[in-house]
Amino acid sequence: MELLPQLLIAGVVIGSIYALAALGFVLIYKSSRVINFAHGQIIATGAFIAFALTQRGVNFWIAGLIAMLTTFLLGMLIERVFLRRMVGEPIISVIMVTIGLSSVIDGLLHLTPYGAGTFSFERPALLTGQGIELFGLPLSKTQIAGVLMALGLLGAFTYFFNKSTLGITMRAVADDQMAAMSVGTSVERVFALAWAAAGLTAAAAGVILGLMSGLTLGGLAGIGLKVFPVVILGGLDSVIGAIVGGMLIGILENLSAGYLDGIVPGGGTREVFPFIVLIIVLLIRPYGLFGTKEIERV
Amino acid sequence: MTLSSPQPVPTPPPRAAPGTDDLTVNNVEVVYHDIIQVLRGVSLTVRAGQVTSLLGTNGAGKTTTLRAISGLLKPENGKIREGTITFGGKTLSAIGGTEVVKAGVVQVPEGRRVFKHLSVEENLRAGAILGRGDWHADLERIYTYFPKLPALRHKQAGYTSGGEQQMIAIGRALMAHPRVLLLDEPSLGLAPLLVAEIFDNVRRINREEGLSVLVVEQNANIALRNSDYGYVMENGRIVMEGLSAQLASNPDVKEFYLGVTEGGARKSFKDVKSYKRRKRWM
Amino acid sequence: QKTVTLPWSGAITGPTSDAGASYGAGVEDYCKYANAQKMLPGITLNCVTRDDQYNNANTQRNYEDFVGNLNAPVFLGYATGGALQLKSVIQETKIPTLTASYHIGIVDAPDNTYTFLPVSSYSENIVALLEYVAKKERGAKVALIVNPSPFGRDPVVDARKAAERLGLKITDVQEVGGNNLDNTALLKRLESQGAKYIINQNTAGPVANILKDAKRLGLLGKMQFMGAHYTGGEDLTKLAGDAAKDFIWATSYYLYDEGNQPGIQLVKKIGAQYKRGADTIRSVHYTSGMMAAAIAIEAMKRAGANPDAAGVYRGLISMNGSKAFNPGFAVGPVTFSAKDHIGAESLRLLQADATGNFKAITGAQRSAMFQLVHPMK
Amino acid sequence: MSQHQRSQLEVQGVTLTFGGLNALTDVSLVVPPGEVVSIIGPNGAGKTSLLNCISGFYHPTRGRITFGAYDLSRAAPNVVTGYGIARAFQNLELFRGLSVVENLLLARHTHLRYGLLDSLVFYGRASRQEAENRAYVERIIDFMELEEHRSHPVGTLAYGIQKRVEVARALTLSPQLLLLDEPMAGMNVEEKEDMVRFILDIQREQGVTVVLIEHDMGVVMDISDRVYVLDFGQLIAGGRPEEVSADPRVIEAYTGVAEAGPHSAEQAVGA
Amino acid sequence: MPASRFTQTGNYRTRYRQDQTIFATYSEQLSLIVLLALLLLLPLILPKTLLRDVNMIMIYAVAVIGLNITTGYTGLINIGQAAFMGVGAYATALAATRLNLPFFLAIPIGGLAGALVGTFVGLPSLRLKYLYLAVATLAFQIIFEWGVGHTPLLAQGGAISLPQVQVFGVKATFFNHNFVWYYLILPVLVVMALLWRNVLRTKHGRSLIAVRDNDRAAAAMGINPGTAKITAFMIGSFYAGIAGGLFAYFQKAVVIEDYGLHISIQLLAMAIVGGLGSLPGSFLGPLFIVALDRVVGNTSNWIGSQNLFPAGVDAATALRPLSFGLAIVLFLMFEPRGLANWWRLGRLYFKKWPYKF
Ligand SMILES: Nc1ncnc2c1ncn2[C@@H]1O[C@H](COP(=O)(O)OP(=O)(O)OP(=O)(O)O)[C@@H](O)[C@H]1O
Ligand SMILES: Nc1ncnc2c1ncn2[C@@H]1O[C@H](COP(=O)(O)OP(=O)(O)OP(=O)(O)O)[C@@H](O)[C@H]1O
Ligand SMILES: CC(C)C[C@H](N)C(=O)O
Ligand SMILES: [Mg+2]
Ligand SMILES: [Mg+2]
Repeated sequence: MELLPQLLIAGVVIGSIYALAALGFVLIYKSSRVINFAHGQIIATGAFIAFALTQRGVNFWIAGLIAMLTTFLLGMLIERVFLRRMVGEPIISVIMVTIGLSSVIDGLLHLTPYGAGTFSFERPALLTGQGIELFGLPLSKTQIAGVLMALGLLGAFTYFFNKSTLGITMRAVADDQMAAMSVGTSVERVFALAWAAAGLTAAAAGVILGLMSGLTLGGLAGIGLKVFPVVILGGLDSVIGAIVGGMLIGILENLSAGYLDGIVPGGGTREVFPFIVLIIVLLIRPYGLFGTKEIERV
Repeated sequence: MTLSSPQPVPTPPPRAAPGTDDLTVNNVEVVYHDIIQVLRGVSLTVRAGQVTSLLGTNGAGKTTTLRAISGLLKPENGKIREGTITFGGKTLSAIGGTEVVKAGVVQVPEGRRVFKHLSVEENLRAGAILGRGDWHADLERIYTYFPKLPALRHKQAGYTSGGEQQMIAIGRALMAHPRVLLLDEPSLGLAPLLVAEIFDNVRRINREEGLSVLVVEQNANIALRNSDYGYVMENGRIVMEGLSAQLASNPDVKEFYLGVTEGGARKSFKDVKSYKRRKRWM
Repeated sequence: QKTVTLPWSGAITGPTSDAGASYGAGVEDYCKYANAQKMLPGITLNCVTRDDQYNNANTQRNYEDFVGNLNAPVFLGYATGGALQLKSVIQETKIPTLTASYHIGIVDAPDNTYTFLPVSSYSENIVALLEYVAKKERGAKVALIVNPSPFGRDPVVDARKAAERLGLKITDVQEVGGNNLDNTALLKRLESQGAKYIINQNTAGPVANILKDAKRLGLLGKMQFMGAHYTGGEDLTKLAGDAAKDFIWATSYYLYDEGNQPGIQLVKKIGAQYKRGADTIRSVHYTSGMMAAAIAIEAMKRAGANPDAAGVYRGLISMNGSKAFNPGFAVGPVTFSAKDHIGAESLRLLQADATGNFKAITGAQRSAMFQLVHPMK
Repeated sequence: MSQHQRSQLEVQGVTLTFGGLNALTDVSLVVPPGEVVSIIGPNGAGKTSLLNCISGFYHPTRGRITFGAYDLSRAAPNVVTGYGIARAFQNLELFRGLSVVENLLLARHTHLRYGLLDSLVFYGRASRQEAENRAYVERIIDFMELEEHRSHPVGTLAYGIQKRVEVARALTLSPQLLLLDEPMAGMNVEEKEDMVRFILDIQREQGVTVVLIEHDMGVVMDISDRVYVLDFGQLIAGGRPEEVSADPRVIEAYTGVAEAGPHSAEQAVGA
Repeated sequence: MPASRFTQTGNYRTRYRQDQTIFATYSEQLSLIVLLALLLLLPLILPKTLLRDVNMIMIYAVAVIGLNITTGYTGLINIGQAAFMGVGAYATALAATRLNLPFFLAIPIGGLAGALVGTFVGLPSLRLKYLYLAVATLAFQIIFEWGVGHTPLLAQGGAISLPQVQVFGVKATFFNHNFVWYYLILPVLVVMALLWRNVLRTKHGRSLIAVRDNDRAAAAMGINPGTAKITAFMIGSFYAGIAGGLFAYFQKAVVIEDYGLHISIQLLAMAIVGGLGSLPGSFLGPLFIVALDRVVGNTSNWIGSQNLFPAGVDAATALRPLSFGLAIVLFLMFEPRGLANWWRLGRLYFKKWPYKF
C-alpha cells in the first residue's frame, strides 16, 4: 500500500505552495490586522511580470527577481494609496477595500495582453529534466524548488518576527497602533513594509505556481481564495500556522481526493472536505491551530 | 466647580527665561473633528531637568495637552489650530509623532497600553528607536530601575498586573532615550504602595538621567509632592500655576484636589457635600 | 428594406470570456457579412451582440430586450445555465433558440419545442469517445472527469448507459474544477483502479493541469486521455504544451488548419475582412459563432419576406433531407426537424500530435449508440 | 424600583486557576444585603478576578458562589445580570460608538418584556414599554449628572466621564447588588466626592448592596461597612475598616503605612 | 410645539413616545406619501428593461437588508448571503413544483428555509469571532454550492423551472412579467423594511448593535450574546430566503450559478456602498451597483465595438472589474459611511432649509 505515503507527499508539495501563498496574508495580518483579498491578484501580477520579462528574452531567474522587486514596490504603493486612509476604520470596511482592489487589479491585468488566455513559462535549464522519486512518486524539479523556496522564506520570516527588532515592532503595531506611535514607531512605514514583503512573497508564489500549472489570470488569482482556509486553520497571525495550515490543507485535499472521492458519488470532495475539517477545528480552537488568542480581561 | 472664579490666580514665582532644553507650550488651541474645541490657549513650560505636574478635572484637556505635544492627536482626529510647541530648538507642533520621539519627547499613554500579546522584554524592545543604539544595554538599564521586570521578561504583558504594566510602559518609553517624558496618569488604578514606588522611580530617573518629566495626575498629593512645579487646568485653560509646594498650600487646591479642609484635616468622604446637588433620585 | 434583429447574448467578458469573445465575434462578423452579401433580399440584419458576463440574470435581461423590444425572431444564446433557465420563456414566446452550450438538457423535454443545438451534444461527444474505446479494447476500464457544474455533469447519465451497452466499465466519475493545482491523488487513484481511458467533460484549463500531472507521473503512456468539445483545441495545447500529446478530442467543427474546407476559407476571409486578430480567427469558437449565425440566417432566408419567429422556426425544421443546410463549418450537414433539434450530429475524433496539432483519426461519423441511449422525442 | 427580598452574596472557598497560576485561592466571604463592602489589595491580587467570578465572566475552578437562592458559580454573565447583579468594569467596557442615552437604554434590556413579534409590529406593549424605559433612563442621566453628555458617543468622552457612564449604566439595570471595579480611578478628590455621594445615595435610598474595589484608602475607610483584603489571591484580612487598616499584614502588603485615622501619611502633602 | 410642523428645525418633542416615531413631521409624512404614490406609478413611466432593473434592485434590497442585519448591525461578517438566498430559492422551487403551492405560500417557505439553515450556520458564531467567523460563512457558501451539485432532487444545479403565477386573475406572461412582479415585490420590500425598522427601535434591535460594539458589555447588560448572534443570523437569512424565493420566480427558474460566491461578494459591496448598518443604505447600495453595472455594460459594449485598443488588450472586459472595484474602494476611502451618509446629509439640508446651518 504505497498510495498513502504518495498522497501525503503530494499533499506536502502542494501544501508548501499554499503556505507560501499564505505567507503574504499572514505578513499583512500580523502587522495591520488587515485581511487581503487582493493577494491572489498580486500573485498573478508577479507571475505575469516575470512571464512578460521572459518573453522578452530576460533570463528566467532574473525575471523572477525583478518580478519580486516590482511586487515589493507594488505592495508598498497599494498600502500608501489605498490602505493608509483606512487606518482606524472598521475591519469589514478594510476587507472590502481589498476586495475592491482585487477587482481593480483584475481589470488592470485585463488591460495587458495577459488578462485572458493561457500561457506557460519556458522552463529554465535548472528545472528541466528528471526530478526525484519518493515512495514511487515522481516529483518534478519545479515542485522540489517550490517546496524549498516556500520553506526557506517561511523560515526566514519566522526568525524575523520573533528575533529582529523590526519584526517585534511590526507585531507591536498590530497589537496597539496608538501605543506603538507613542514610542515613535512610524505605523505607516511598518504597514508599507508589511505590504511590500507580502508583495515579494506573492511574486515568488506566483512564479512557482506559474511553473507548475501554467499562467491564467483566473487560476493564479483564485489561489487568493484557496489560501483562506489555510491561514484560518493555521491561525491568521502565525507564520508557523501558515506552514502547518498549508500542509494540512494540501494533505487533506489529497486524502479526500484519494479516498473520499471513491466513496462519494460524483466526487469532487477535495473542494469541500478541507472546509468541513476547518470548521470542526475552529469549533475546538477558535483561533486556529497557532493563532494568538485575544487577551480578554475585563 | 471652576477655579477660574474670582479667586485671583497667584502670580507665578520668578523663573529664569526658558532655555532651549525647556519644553514650551505656547498658547495652544486644539480641536477634535474640526469642531469640538478642547484646548483654549494653553501655555506651559517643562523645565529641563525638572518634574512638572499638570492637574485638572476630568475632561479638562490634560490628555489632549499631552497628545498635542507628542504628536498623537492625528489618530484621534484632533488638530492644533493655534499656537506652537517647541523643544530643543525644534517646533514639535509642526512635525509628526515619530519625529517628536526622535527629538527626545516620549509619551506614556493613559491606561498604559502595553502590547498585550508581546512578552515583557519584547514590549521594551519595541520601544527602542530602530537602528539607534544598543538595545541590550538599554534593557539592562531599564531593569535596574525596575528590578521586578527581569523575572517577568518572558511573560505575556497582557497578563501582568496593573503596576507591572505601568513599569513596562515607562520602561518602554525610556528605551527611546527621551529627554522629556510625558506621563499620563501613572497612578491610575495602582495600589498605594505601587503609586509610591512608581513615583520614586520617576524621581530617581529624573535625578540620575536629568530627564525632564511632565506628569498628568489626578492624585494631586503624590504629584505635587514629587514635582517641582505645577499647573492646574480647567475647561481647556491653565487656571493656576506655581511651585508645587505653593500650589499645595493654595486653599482651592487643598479643597478640591487634596481633599483637606481649611483647618488641614482630611475631610471624610462620608459627609460629602450632598447639599450641592438637587436630589432627584426617585 | 426591412430591418430584422439577429441577437446574441454571451460572455464577452467575465468567466469563459476567452471562448465567448471569439464566439460573439463569429456571430457578429457573419451577420455583418450576410448584410454585405445581401443574403436576405429586402432585409437588413441588425446585428446585436451583447455581453452578459456569463450571468443568467443578464442573459434574461438581454432576452427580454431582444424579444420584447427589438422583436427578434430568433435568439442566439451562450451558456448552459442561461439556456436552461430560459427554456420556459422560450416555450412561451415561441422564439427559436440556438446556444453555444451543447448541453443535451437544453433540447430535452419539457419546453423544448423551440430550442436547438447547432451541433452534436456533449453527451454525444462522450458516447462517441466511448464507442471508440470499445472498438479498441473490449471491456476496457474508463473514468470520467467532469466539471463541477451542470455543464460538466450533463453527459454522465448517458455515458453510463452507453458504457453498459458497450461492455465498458466506468470505474469512477470525478468532478474537477478550475484551480486543480495538483491532481496527483486523483490520477493515482484512477491508476490504482486500472482505468485506462480518461474521458473529460470540462474546459481546457483543468484538463491541461491533469495532463501535466499525468505526464510527470509517467501515466501518459498508460492512460489515454480524451475529451468533449470544450476540452480540446488550441486552448489545450497552449496550456498543456507537450503533455497534450495524444489527447483525443471529439468535435463537430473543422479546424483552422484545414484550409481546404470551404467553411474554414470563409472563416479566414471574414476574419480578415473584419480585421480580427490571429488568435480569434484560429479559435474554434470563432467558427462556432459563425455557424450559429449562419444557421439562423439560413432559417430566416427560408422564412421568406417576413422572417418572424414562426417563419424562422419553420425554416429551421425544414432543414433535412435534400434541404439540409451545409455551411461548411462543421463536418456534417445541419439537419433539423420537428423531432430532431440537433444540427450537425456528425463529429470526428482528432488526436494531438507532438506539436499540439489535432489530426483527425476518424472520418465524420454519427454516434449510433447515442441515439439508443438518448432517443429524442 | 421595588425593594426585592434582600439576598446575601456568599463566596465559599473559591479557587480560580489560569493554567497553573492561582488567581484566587480558597476565598470565602459574605456580603450582607444593604452594606457597602470594599475589596482591597495590591495590583494583581485577584480582586477583579473575584468580581469576574461573581458576575459570571469567569467560573471558579473550585468553590461556590451564591446570591440568595441563586448559584452563580456556573452562570453566564447575562444570567447573573438577570438575578439583579450589576457590574461596572475596571477597564471601561462601554459601547463606544453609542451615545450615553443609548448605552443606558441597553441596560434596560432585561426589564423590557416583549417578544420579537411585538418588536416587528412595534405596537402596544413594545411601544409602551419603550417609552417608560426611556423615561427611566432619563432620570438616571439626571441623577448621575450626565445631561451635557447625553447624546455624545461615549468613546469621545474624557476618561473620568466614561467611568461615570459606566456606573450609571450599571445603575440603570436596577440591581440589588452593584459591583463596582475601581469606579473612581482617574478622578480628583472633588470628583471622587461626587462619586461617593452617588454610591451612598444608591445604597441608602435603594437599599442596594455595593461591592467596591478601590485603591483610594480614604474612600474605602470612610464609606465601607466591611473591608476584605486580598493578596496573591488569598484573603488575608476582613472586617470593619478600622480593624483592617490596623492589621500589620495589610500594611505590609498594601498600604505601606498605618491608616491612622483621617490623617494618613499618604494624604499629607510633603513640600 | 412650534407653529409649523413642516419646517421643524429642532427637537420639540415633549413626550418620549414621539421620539419613537419614524416619520415625525408632516413634511416627512407627506414626502412618504408622495414617494409611495410615485413608486406605485413607476411601472407606467419606466421603460420595460429599466423596470426589470428596478425589480432586481428591490430583490437585492431585501437580501441586503438581511445582510445588514448580520453584518451591518450585528457585526458578523457574512460572506455567504447568496447561499442563503439560494436556500430560499431552492426551497421555494421545491414548494412550488413538488407541493404545488401557490407563490404566496412558496416564497414564505423559502424565507423559513433560509431562516432555518441560517440559524444552523450561525451556530459557530457562538464561538468564532471576526474573520474566523467570516470564513465559516465562506465555508457554508462553498459547501452549499457543492451540495446542490450533488443533489439530484435539486437537478444538481441545473434548472428547476417555476410555474407561471396568477394574481387576481392576471396571469404573469413574458410581456407583463416585470410589471406584475413589480407589484408583488414592492409590497414585500416595503413590509420587510418596515418590520426591520420596527425591530431597530426595540430591545431586540439594540441588543444586536450592543453585541457588535462589545459583546462582553452586552452580556453584562443581561443580553445573551449567543442568542443575539443566532437571532441575527436567523432574521438575516430569513430576509435572504425571501429574496431568494422572489428571485426564483422572477428568473422563472433556479440555477446554481445565480447563488454563487461572487453574488455574495456583490451583496457585500452593495451593503457597504450603501452604508453598513443603514436601512436607506440597503436600498441605495443595490441601486448604485446595478446602475453602475448598466452604465459600464453599455460603455464596455461601446469600447468593444470601437477597436480602440491593440489586439490582445481586452479593454471591454477590463472595464467592469475596474469600475466595480474602484467604486468600492473610492467609497470606502472617501465616504466610509456610504451613500446613506449622503442621504442623511441631504435630508438634513432639506430639514433645515433655508438655513444653511
Ligand atoms: N477623540 C476625541 N474626539 C472628540 N472629543 C474628544 C476626543 N478625545 C477627547 N475629547 C474631548 O476632549 C475633552 C478633553 O478630553 P481629555 O481626554 O483631554 O481630558 P482629560 O483632562 O485627560 O480627562 P481625564 O482626567 O478624564 O483623562 C473631553 O471633553 C473629551 O470629550
Ligand atoms: N483571563 C486571564 N487569563 C490569565 N490570567 C489572568 C486572567 N485574568 C486575570 N489573570 C491573572 O490573575 C491575576 C489577578 O488579576 P486581577 O485582574 O484579578 O487583579 P486585580 O486585583 O484586579 O488587580 P488590579 O488592582 O491591577 O486591577 C493576575 O496575575 C492576572 O495576570
Ligand atoms: C463556453 C460555454 C458555452 C460552455 C460553458 N462552460 C457552459 O456554460 O456550458
Ligand atoms: Mg486624560
Ligand atoms: Mg482589577
